[in-house]
Amino acid sequence: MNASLVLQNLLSPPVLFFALGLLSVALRSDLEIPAPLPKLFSLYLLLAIGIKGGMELHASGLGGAVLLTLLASLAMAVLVPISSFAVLRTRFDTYNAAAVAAAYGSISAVTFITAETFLGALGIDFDGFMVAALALMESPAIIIGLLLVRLTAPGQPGRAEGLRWGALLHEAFLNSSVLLLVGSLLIGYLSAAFSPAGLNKLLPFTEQLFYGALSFFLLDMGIVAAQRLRELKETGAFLIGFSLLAPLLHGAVGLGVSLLLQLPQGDALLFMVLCASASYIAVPAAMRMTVPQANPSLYITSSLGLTFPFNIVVGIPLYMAAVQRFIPPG
Amino acid sequence: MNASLVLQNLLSPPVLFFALGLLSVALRSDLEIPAPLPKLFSLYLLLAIGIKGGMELHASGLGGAVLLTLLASLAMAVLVPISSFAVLRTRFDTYNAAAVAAAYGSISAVTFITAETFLGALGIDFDGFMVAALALMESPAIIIGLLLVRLTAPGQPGRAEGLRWGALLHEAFLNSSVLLLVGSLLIGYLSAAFSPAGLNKLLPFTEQLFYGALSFFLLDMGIVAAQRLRELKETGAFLIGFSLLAPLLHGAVGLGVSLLLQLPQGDALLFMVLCASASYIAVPAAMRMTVPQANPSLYITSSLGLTFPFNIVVGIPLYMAAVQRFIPPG
Amino acid sequence: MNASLVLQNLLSPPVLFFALGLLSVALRSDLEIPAPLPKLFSLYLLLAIGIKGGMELHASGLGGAVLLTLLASLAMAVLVPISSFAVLRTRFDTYNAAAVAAAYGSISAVTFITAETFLGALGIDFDGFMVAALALMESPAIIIGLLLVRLTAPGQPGRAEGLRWGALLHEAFLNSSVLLLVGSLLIGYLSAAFSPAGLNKLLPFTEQLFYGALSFFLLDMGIVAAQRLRELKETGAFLIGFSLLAPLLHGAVGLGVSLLLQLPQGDALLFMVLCASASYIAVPAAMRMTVPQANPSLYITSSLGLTFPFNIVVGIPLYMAAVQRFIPPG
Amino acid sequence: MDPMKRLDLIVSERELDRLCEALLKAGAPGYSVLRHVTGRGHAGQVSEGMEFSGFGANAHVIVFCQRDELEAIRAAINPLLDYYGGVGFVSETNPL
Amino acid sequence: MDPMKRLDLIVSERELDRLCEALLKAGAPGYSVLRHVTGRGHAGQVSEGMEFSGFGANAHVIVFCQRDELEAIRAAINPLLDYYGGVGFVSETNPL
Amino acid sequence: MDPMKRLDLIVSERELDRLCEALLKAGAPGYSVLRHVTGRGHAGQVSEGMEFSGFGANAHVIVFCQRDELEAIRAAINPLLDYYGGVGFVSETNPL
Ligand SMILES: Nc1ncnc2c1ncn2[C@@H]1O[C@H](COP(=O)(O)O)[C@@H](O)[C@H]1O
Ligand SMILES: Nc1ncnc2c1ncn2[C@@H]1O[C@H](COP(=O)(O)O)[C@@H](O)[C@H]1O
Ligand SMILES: Nc1ncnc2c1ncn2[C@@H]1O[C@H](COP(=O)(O)O)[C@@H](O)[C@H]1O
Ligand code: NA
Ligand code: NA
Ligand code: NA
Repeated sequence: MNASLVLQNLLSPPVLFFALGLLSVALRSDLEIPAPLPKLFSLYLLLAIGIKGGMELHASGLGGAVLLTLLASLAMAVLVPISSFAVLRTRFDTYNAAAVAAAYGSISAVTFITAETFLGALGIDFDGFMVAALALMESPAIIIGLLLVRLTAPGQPGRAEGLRWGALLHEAFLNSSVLLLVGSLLIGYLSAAFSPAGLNKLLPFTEQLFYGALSFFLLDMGIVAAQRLRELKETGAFLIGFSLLAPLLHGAVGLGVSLLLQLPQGDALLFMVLCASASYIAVPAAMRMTVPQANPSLYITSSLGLTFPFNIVVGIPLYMAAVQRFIPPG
Repeated sequence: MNASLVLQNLLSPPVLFFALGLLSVALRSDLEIPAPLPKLFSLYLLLAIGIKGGMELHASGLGGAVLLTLLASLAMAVLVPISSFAVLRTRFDTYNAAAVAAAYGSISAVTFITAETFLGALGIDFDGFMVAALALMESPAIIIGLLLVRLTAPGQPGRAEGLRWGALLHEAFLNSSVLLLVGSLLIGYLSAAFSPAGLNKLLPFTEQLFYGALSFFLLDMGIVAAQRLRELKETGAFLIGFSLLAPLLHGAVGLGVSLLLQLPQGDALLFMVLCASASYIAVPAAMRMTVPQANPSLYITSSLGLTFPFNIVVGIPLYMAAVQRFIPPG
Repeated sequence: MNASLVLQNLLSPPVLFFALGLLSVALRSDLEIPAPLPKLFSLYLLLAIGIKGGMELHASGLGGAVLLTLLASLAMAVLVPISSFAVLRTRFDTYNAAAVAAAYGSISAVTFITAETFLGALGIDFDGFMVAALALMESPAIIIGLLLVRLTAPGQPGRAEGLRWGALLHEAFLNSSVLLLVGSLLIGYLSAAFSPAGLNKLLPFTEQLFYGALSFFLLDMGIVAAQRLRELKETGAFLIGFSLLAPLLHGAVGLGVSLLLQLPQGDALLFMVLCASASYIAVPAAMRMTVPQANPSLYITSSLGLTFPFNIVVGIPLYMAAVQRFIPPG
Repeated sequence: MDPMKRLDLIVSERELDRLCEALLKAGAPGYSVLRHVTGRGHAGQVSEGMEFSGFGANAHVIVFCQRDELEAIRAAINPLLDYYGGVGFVSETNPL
Repeated sequence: MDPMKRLDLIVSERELDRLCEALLKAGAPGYSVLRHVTGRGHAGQVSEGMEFSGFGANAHVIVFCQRDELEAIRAAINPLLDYYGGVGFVSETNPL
Repeated sequence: MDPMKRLDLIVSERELDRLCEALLKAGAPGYSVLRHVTGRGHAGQVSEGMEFSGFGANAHVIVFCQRDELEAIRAAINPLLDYYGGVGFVSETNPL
């Protein structure tokens, strides 16, 4: 594996700020980014990648590769939680196994964004429609997770099942991060088509600040991830192992699919990262409400405390090395 | 009326984000911009238009047209609440009629800013002193509103009248939005005159981010306005009608005055927008304290839930069409 | 003294916004920047000067002048609190004297930043390692302050002394502002060395917004400083005198040291400002926990309510005039 | 005036809307909500660190009600506390 | 120690300064304020959505006082609650 | 169910971590924390204006506990309140 890729990733400002966040918790410093400032950056990042993706979608159009890629994304978002559930169910009850599985079936937008900036630093292109894949892969796992509970849990409480489903679909497809991402994607597309002057005036906000905002947000993510690590005892060795092996496995499957679809290098990396990352935003929030029997410290600690740092620090350059090995440059 | 103007407005990023905010409430999504983030954007926008206005005032100087325009603004800020009161009093008690009337006599800075960016997209110029008109029209309606209560309410409670007046003038002329706007205007003027290098270093902050910050803030305004719409039942048909007709009427008067003053197209649009818009910031805050007998859901729902979206989505291009019809380009 | 220097400082946007903040409290306006927005700007400014300093450290390297300057900074950070304690002890008890002395032995990052932008406006260079001096001078006074209490207070409570020391060293060297500043300095250095492309993408965030963010933050600092001034009665004439004379005296000593070290004009001004400024961030927070017997309104009012405005408005141009008088331009 | 009851409910912010709806349906005359509450209970530590994710911290809901309104509220709220977690307490109080 | 009184006042943030001044004048030994309180009462729903406008949500003010300090506070506060809206309650409490 | 105790502690945010640790050590079954509390007491006015500096405002800590848990908590907390300032009160309460 290419050591310079690892170094180049490790020594980029966003990853260094992430490390600073981890370190500050390790040193028990009182550095904190008080709420709701992290929310500001998280909203901003979703808005900005939405706009960028929409703009590029408009530039590139919806070709045949697009639809196949989106279909493959959807398939991964359905298969990953099912197979993860099968593995996790060997150690956890239905509720916890389903909740963790749902997290791994969904995606981490920040991991995706960090991979994008990594590609930017390497000068490797990628397609705007990958943001649509990101949006598409966020929600299905929530549905699958709840279906798994419904189908396998002994004696489900019968309260208001119909109503619950409405709430669930709502939670899955209209939660704030999906709505903001899809909305910004559409706005980027529409204004690229009809109001290019307006879009141009938006770019200093969405593009020039992007890298700095990502760095700032990763500082906070480092703090939050490290705080989660304190709960590792509760997590147990099995789940720790799962958190570190699942991204490798899912990433490898993602690479296989990318080869089948003949994706170019940039898109392949992003697809791998989507498969390999786990959600700590939309899915936990949905699971808290729909599967309150599951223990949040299991699904949040594994996705946010372990898989997320793993992908940011080691995963991305590793996946890139694999991409460069199997896919010829553009 | 020019359909392309409407489309051009509707499909610009700020208005699309406003629509996304409305939509998210309609779909009952949990998208929210938690406090105090909206305050950050609202402070920023006031600061930035103040700086810009002051800079342009310094460039253009205070000619004869300036003083006449400012006088006309002042006159509108006094006459609009009085005539609105006469109309509203037919259905509401003194307190509510005065509070709503005061809202319509004052202005909405965000509507003004959106009109400015609309002019920017059309490539039409406007004068910096219009920001002074904006500042000037914010407060008088607060005084008029309370005078109307004092003069027409039956058996005013006699408590500490003298002191109250002090508090009222204070509330009217030193409330935070007036102070920040006027302060930034002065700072823009002074630093344009004495510290142009400093001003230059400020511009990336106040100008490049402006459009993005406006878009972000309008996303929140869409959410807040739509939440207000839920209270429409309480509002009643009369006030709904008033909220949609008053901007048209006041806008038309504003156009007449612009013709008299021979304002150029850009200034005329901004003057119309000032007349047509209603306050949901300074006035409601002042009314809450000085006329607690009035029902806030009346004056906020009408100004923020109805008149504001109407102006942003339909009003601005409509007024522009009227301007283009009656005033020859610069 | 050069009147144009004073004017140039007074009429620059950051100082004008500071004055607007002071004014708004004097006029009893309700203008406020609600928490945690000021924290956003304060975190941003520390991050941005850290990055900038690290970048410049990488460009200039660590020469002989660097080490001597850093040593001199350290010496000042130890000597100033000791001599201040001796003076303050004549009027205050050990606890209060030590807490105030510690504040004056440490530094104010915002004063330093304002001096930097002042140099920028004058077109005078300064070295990146001065940011390292800033970081180095933040903490020692905290230790000295507590040592003074320990050595001179009658009958110290004996609880858990060993543990306390650990907590103190921790508070001194790992408090959030030191950690963020030193961390950003390192990140700036490392990414300048290994990831220059990444650093380049960070600069629009850290450099272009800097001046605006400083102006915005100084608006808040003006408000907070003026609110502190209301507590002047409690402070007493002696401490008021100290707050205004100490910066002049410490600045003069700083100038003397700069002459000895043959610092160029820019570095000399920054060194004077470091000596002359007092801490209202790291030190008060540490004193609140380690010397709860001291009255916070004494050490905060003097450093934030008096010394800070004095330095921002009068001190910086005054020190610059002294620098220009005694040190030939580069 | 008659003595009244004061309820203190602490639940996750995610369940807040549901709780408030249930309160109104059960006849509570009003309520007040404080968000951003952190703490510790059976389910472990709750912090504000995940706020950006929509996961949220806890909320503290206060209800002042008449004695005879209490029973209906109790019947509506206790099942929610049992299912989702959170705590609920009642004390005596009097109008000022 | 003697039993004391605990006051809970919930008013609009706009009236907060006035309320706190009145408390001090009436001899309250201290008070604590929690802002950003949302809720529902006679005047309908109060949210934080208008916070950017200076309109604000509610504030919760807590006062611990001696029994014999209560009467003056009550006399000062009740008229404010009547005029501007808001609720006020008193309960028994004891120093820890 | 048995009547329980409700503790209300108001301390500076700077001492919050220490207080919560002491509570847990003394056997409190849980606690809730509201930060950003402003107010006035013996040490004068506390505002949120210095929040950016890490100096912080006050925090309000609520503990619901059994009667027989109270004594240990009182013994652990009162010295902290004496040394750092802040107030602590106990009232009667009942599980909902
Ligand atoms: N019964 C109640 N229980 C708890 N809080 C209340 C109650 N009634 C009113 N409030 C609070 O007091 C505020 C003002 O009440 P009101 O003046 O009745 O609208 C409301 O917005 C609530 O936050
Ligand atoms: N009588 C009181 N009622 C309510 N809160 C109080 C009271 N006294 C003090 N406090 C709160 O406790 C904090 C610390 O009190 P002290 O140590 O007395 O300054 C104050 O800032 C207030 O928030
Ligand atoms: N004994 C207690 N005293 C005060 N607050 C509590 C207590 N137990 C639980 N809580 C609060 O209620 C939340 C949910 O409790 P639980 O469902 O027991 O985890 C906790 O996060 C605390 O904020
Ligand atoms: Na995944
Ligand atoms: Na108007
Ligand atoms: Na100093």
